[in-house]
Amino acid sequence: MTGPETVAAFRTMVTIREFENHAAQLRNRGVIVCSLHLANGHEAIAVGAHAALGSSDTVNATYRGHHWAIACGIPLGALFGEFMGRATGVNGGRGGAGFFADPDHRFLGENGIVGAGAAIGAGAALAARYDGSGRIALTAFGDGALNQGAVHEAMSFAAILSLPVVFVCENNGYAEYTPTESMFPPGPLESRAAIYGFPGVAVDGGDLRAVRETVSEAAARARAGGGPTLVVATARRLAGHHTHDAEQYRPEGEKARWAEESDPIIRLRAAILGEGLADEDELARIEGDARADVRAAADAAAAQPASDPAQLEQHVYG
Amino acid sequence: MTGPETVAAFRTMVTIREFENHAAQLRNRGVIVCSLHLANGHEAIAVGAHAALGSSDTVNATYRGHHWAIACGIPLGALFGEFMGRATGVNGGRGGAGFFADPDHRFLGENGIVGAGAAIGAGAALAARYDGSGRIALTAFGDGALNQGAVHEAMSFAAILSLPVVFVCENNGYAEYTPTESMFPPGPLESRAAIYGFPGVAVDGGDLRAVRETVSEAAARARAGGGPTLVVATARRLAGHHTHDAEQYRPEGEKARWAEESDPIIRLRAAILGEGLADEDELARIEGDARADVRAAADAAAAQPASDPAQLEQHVYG
Amino acid sequence: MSTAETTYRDALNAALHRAMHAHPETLVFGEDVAAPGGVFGVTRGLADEFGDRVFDTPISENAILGAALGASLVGRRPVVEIMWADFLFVGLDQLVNGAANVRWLTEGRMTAPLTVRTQQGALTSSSAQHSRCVEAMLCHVPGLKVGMPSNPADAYAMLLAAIADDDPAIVIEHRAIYDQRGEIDADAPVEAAAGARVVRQGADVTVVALSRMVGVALRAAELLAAEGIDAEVVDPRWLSPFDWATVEASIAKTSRLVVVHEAVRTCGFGAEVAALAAERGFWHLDGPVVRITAPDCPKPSAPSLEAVAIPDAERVARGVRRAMAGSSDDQEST
Amino acid sequence: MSTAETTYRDALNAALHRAMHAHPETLVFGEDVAAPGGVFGVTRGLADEFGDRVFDTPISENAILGAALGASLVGRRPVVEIMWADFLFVGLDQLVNGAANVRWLTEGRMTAPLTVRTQQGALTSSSAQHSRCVEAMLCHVPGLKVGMPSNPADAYAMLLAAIADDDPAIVIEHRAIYDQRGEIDADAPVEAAAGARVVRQGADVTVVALSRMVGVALRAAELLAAEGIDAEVVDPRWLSPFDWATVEASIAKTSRLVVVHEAVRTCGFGAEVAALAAERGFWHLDGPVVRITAPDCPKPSAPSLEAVAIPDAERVARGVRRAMAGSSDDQEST
Ligand SMILES: Cc1ncc(C[n+]2csc(CCOP(=O)(O)OP(=O)(O)O)c2C)c(N)n1
Ligand SMILES: Cc1ncc(C[n+]2csc(CCOP(=O)(O)OP(=O)(O)O)c2C)c(N)n1
Ligand SMILES: [Mg+2]
Ligand SMILES: [Mg+2]
Repeated sequence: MTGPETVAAFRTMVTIREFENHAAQLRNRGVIVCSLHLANGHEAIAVGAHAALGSSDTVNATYRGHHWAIACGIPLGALFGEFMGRATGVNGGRGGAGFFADPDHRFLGENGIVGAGAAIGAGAALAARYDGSGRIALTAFGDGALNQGAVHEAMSFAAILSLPVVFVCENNGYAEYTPTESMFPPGPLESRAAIYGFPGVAVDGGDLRAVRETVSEAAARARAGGGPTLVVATARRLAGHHTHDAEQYRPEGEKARWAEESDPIIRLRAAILGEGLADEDELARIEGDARADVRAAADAAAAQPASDPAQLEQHVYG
Repeated sequence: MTGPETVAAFRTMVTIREFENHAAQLRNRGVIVCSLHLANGHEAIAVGAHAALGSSDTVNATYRGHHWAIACGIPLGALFGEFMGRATGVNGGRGGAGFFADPDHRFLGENGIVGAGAAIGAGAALAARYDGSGRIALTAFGDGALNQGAVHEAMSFAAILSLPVVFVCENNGYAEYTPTESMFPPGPLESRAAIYGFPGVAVDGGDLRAVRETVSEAAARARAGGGPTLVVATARRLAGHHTHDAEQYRPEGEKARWAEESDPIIRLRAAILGEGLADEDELARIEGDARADVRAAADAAAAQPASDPAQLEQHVYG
Repeated sequence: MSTAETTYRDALNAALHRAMHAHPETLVFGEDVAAPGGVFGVTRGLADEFGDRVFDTPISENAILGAALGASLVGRRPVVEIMWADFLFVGLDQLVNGAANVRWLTEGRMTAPLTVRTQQGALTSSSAQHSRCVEAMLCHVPGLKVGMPSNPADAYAMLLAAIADDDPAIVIEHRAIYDQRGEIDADAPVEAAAGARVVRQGADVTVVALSRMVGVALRAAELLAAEGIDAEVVDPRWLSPFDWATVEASIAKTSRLVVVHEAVRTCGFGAEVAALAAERGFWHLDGPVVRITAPDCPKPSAPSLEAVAIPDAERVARGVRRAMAGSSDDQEST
Repeated sequence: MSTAETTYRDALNAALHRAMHAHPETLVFGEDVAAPGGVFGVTRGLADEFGDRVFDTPISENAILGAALGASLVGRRPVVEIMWADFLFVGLDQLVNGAANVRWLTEGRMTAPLTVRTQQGALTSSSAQHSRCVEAMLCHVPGLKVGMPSNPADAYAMLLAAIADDDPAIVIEHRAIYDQRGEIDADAPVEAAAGARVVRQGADVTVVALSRMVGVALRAAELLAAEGIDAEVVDPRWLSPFDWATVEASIAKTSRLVVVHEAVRTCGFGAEVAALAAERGFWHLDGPVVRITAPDCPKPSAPSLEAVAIPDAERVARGVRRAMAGSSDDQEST
């Protein structure tokens, strides 16, 4: 990643964080009603992975997918509009924060069903085999999803067909209120890939450039006909499972400690400064701009008309 | 296994083979209408495994489950009656050859849905944890079932709860018309157990005593609180997938070669003679008796009344 | 009789506590049901009180349902939570092809006394993958019992009935009424898992309403009373087996039928009620049956859309007026 | 017009060939569909002709349906086989929570042009886990199209229509009629995936019959003709979207309605037809609707049981007589 690319990625990561925090505030204020699964702590995964993709590659993700959506370039206003139930939302307010899609940004969708997206990603990769596009598909899911039969089937299916897909497992230490380690045997999750016969690799999901590097390799392998890769990207969930999670199950102080130790944005910021890719002023300006953009997008979205009830039954069939 | 036990097991294996062959004939003659998934070549797996179980342990299996049913002690007449649609069938003719259960013989049932039985077996093992019985559960499924999400979930579930269950995968080289090797990456299937954190072991499913030994170890581990084991027992499917399978997908001569090389009954017969556990006369007598028993059971079943249509809607609810 | 005022949520919780005491073979498991007490708090306190009879599972609905089935075959009485009814579709096989067949297959020699607790319905923008109403699909599977409690007392009594029942039963809670308060009778004998209830007597029209729609129908009945229309409201409580006799007795009196549910219209449970009316109740009817349901589209997130997707008292009242007028025009019925 | 006599099986096969030629983006996959040509022979020859556009998959229905969905979102037109409708229950999520929502969610900006071929119904002791009729459950999911061809011509035309259609469509074949012969019009333009057909004109009673029951209803109509009862038989062909107008026009003429299907009674598609009749068709009806269906129990294996579980012409005829008599007594209707 070049310096400017890294700084641009920083900006996207800050935008994601500002977006999520602002969305959470709007939900507290009742401007957003639907439930929100924030990606705080996951930013480097989506931004790093997306930086490794080509312009025709597709992405699909879970309900915890705003970071992917923003990395894919879906306008903030379209997202806020979706969350607020506005006609101008990316899906006209139909899906809300946990279930939207945008073909214009090759974002095949969030999915509220744990594990369901993996086969959809495999299917997108399957399609790529026939259209000469050289396209690959990236599909993201959580650690908990590895216990879902659908994910097993998707990986097995992709392996047998040697599909150009990158499975990105965002291991954030929890599945809702359940610690990951209580639902898996000891040992690294990426080693599961062995039973499918494709590589499984771990990456520090808080390290933007490591993620980009790892996903680049996986994407190159896929594009070259080498089949799938499972990338397990460790993240620290710096928010609740969703915006109405009291987090009583969390060890005292864990979140604060994680935020301090391993906030991917703080880490990237320090690296940028340390490597002289940008100076403090520039980063502060970026942060200010990102915040301003987020607020402007939210304000503009709030001023849009609500989704039109008269349209509710449109588009069920073609 | 003592000599008499081995000879008794031989008798059960021969009975299974005679039963299956006779059932196939009856189906050809239209006396049996339902489809049959024969266990020819799988006999040593059920008989060897069952010999390793205690009297309160449970078994459940797939549509290819007659060998398990007979090993569990379900009377031949009750099975024939079931296949023939007789009121005296083990389930009154309701389920047919691919879906029956018998609590009196701790046989929790065949299952016509590939992979569905694994979780049911795990559940039976779960129950055992609470009743002080020291009971374990054995659940059998085919190689193809390993690609079914349900089996993945069942193994993961059993592992996390450390349930006393033995997963027996009968690897017979095919899933319907598809060779096993075309649907799995190279490498031994039992190595899949690693991702669940429990042992996976292979055994020659044509070798009665090896199966008994392997399942004994797995059962002892389960009973001692050591959790599940995956036993992959290699079998040679010496019949079609079912009784109306033209087997065009099979390499020329494969079945005949397999029958010659590795018929588990022929192997056990030779071993018994070689080790002097019984002589030719005794084995011939056993074979004759088994055949006679099978025929007598079939004839008796055929003479029973058909399932009573007036009862069809009984027992939907209690 | 020891009655106590409580919420729908706590009524369910009290039923679980009582069942765990009454039946030592009862187990409770599912995702986040043990230490966290369930994401909606229904299983709170059970793990503390009953130890390893209450436990969390991996995110594996097929295994949860399949293990419940297996355990139920050998002496346990599992009560499992499927967090949202929408998630049944990854594991429905174990109920449809598994549990539902056990008693029938074995001519009653085996039973599968398991209970599935789940919740459904729309609430605060829950959207297409988190508010589907699945009752009609389950009622199309003979062998399953299906109940939908509409109030705290029924939440308590019906969950207890489901657990005590030796057949596989699905109790579908409604998320939007977890905080609704009402009296429960904590010492009442355990009921059978069957039976509708007339929740409002009326002479002019029968309104059969499911789950949360019972409350909506009762409010509609108030609106209509002001106009001189006297609606009888029937809560089926158990949809499978269905207590048609109670509905028939009502339409024998009123000659008019309106069915209200939150599920989409086509092939919803309202179709079955209307069909029974068209068959067995035909000679009672003085005019067309009216179905008031969600429209035939996915459930939306936007509050402006959700507001029109879910029937409210005004819409039910309009439907009743149409029924009274004998109108076959259902343009507005969804 | 180039008509040819062929079987239902081969009609489906011809449709697949034509679609693969017409739409280069068509893929065919599923278990044993490539080299073996499908366990019922419907996909024979496709792999030879279309190479890697036809392939076998692991036994992974969720992945099959999910991959079909994913591929359909980015330009492919997958046609997947779910070998038996009973097996849908391990992967239904991808249709219900996935494919059905795509067009609606994105306001038409995305579509999921996939086709699921499956087969159902009872035949030679296929038993509880291999003969469930699932159409009503699928029709309760807005966004899915559901068709049930009852003869070779429709098998051909409807499968082509489903594949060409940009919405997710499920074509439910009936295993018992794969060998039925009939004419197909191999060059006819591709139809829309909609529309019922009156397959026998009649004045006295409307019999709506699904799939294999269309043939049964036609035989019943012959029996009844001998008694002077002139039955009109309607084949809905597509259940979702449903062509109510054709049924309504028929009952406007006959004033009597009988619905026949092989699925169990409660919450079957017959309930929807009867409900529409009770709503929109009420003033046309001169007597109760009659449903002739499988009884509300699992499908049995024993031939003696199977014979009574599946409606036959005699039973349909009795139901029609009951409808003509205006009898509400449905003791014998299943
Ligand atoms: C099939 C299914 N089961 C259960 C749920 C409820 N649920 C939503 S999120 C979640 C936890 C998922 O954990 P993980 O996969 O680690 O993703 P994370 O939320 O941590 O990003 C659960 C159980 C669901 N949405 N779908
Ligand atoms: C969920 C499901 N999918 C597909 C089928 C159809 N089917 C029946 S047997 C079979 C092959 C199973 O192969 P394997 O697990 O190896 O068992 P085997 O028949 O070889 O004993 C298939 C695909 C089914 N019964 N259930
Ligand atoms: Mg997680
Ligand atoms: Mg096999």
